[in-house]
Amino acid sequence: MILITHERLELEALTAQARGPSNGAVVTFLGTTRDRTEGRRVLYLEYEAYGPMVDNKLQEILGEIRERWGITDAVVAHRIGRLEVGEVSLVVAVAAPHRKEAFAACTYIVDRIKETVPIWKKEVFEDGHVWVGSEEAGVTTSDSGPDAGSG
Amino acid sequence: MILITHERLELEALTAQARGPSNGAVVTFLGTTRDRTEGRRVLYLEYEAYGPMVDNKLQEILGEIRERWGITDAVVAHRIGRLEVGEVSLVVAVAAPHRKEAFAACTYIVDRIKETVPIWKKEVFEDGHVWVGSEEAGVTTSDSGPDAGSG
Amino acid sequence: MKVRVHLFALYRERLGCGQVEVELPAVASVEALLQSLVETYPSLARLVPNTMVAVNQEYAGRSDALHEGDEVALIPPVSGGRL
Amino acid sequence: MKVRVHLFALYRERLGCGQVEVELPAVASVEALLQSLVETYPSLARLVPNTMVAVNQEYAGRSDALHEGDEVALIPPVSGGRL
Repeated sequence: MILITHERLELEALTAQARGPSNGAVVTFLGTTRDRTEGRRVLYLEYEAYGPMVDNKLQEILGEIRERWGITDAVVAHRIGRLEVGEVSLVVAVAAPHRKEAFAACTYIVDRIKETVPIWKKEVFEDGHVWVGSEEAGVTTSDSGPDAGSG
Repeated sequence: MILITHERLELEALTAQARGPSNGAVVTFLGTTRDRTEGRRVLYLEYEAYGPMVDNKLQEILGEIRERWGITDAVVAHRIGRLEVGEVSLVVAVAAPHRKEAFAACTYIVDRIKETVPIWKKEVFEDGHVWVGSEEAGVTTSDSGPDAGSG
Repeated sequence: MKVRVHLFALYRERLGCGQVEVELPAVASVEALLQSLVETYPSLARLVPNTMVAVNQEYAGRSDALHEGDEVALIPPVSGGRL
Repeated sequence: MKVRVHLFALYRERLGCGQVEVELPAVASVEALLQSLVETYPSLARLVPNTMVAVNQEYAGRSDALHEGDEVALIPPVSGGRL
């Protein structure tokens, strides 16, 4: 299941979507928004997605874990729009009969999301903002030219 | 945090215990009870723990991830007593600044729990029961002597 | 021919707009489109070397040909290095 | 000396009881305790080779010495092989 939403991500409900009676293991990943980046205090965040392509890429990734591990019980949910510090931006939940595959597939999905899914995060500070690629990057991938500041 | 309880394990609440504003990643593991073992339908399950030693061993394991990854934000909760099929027996939640450590430490905790923590599971079938070591084992580690049946 | 170019994140802010239409010669590559964009919007010049380009929602190479009506998107780097 | 032995899971069911007190010579090892238990409860004989033993809540070796008042536990195998 794939979900791109402005609403709050509910871990329990999303994980329930992935669980099934023949699965003994569920591994989840939560990406949460941090309060600081390189010592600067973050006021809030904004996520922007290239919607249709995000869907395509996530479907591809779910196809890959089906192929590699035979896993069909997986949920990927990404929140977009404005998020407060500490809120959850990404939930990945993978269920499998045994834990080894569940851990491997969940790690794989998160890695692939970071590599190929077009979603960007804006960190807003008191004195400006930066665009970074992912909720964990912590590195300013934008330059800091004169027109990049105070949004 | 360590919790051994007869009550239902609440994923959202337990995960919240591990999260913090400086953590960007939370990885959780859920062990759930399956409906079949080697084709036999499971009616329900019972978990039994050697309580004080479980506590000691889990504290040791949390000490190990603190040592290895500097991670202090981790929760381990194990349910004991009677569980219905599909219910959650184990929740491990690990929060870290970045996802790599969170995945590594969560995998490590679950592996170590299976190796060293004295908790046993009884799978009850229509025509008997078996004791197995862990909720994922799926292998009867007890023998099937004449006095091992129908509990 | 005309192609529509979607802009996100930093690019959208730089150009003040989420999409632009670009007029190109009948035979044109992704690279030609980028050059045309940089001429029109010089503030993109420093960013373009690290940009990925998607054509009809698939990542494309710089030498790939474009076609009338293609949906192009400039993809700023998605992920930082420090994970 | 006396030691208290905790029994879990299959062992508890076999003996019909969660703990037993065992009288041992003043100098005795874990191995000696296991032999004494098997004599009293022959149904344990086949299980004991795969049993771990904890003394005062720490895993112990077969040759470790026991002491008056020790809390011993027989630990059936915790985990199956197929993960």
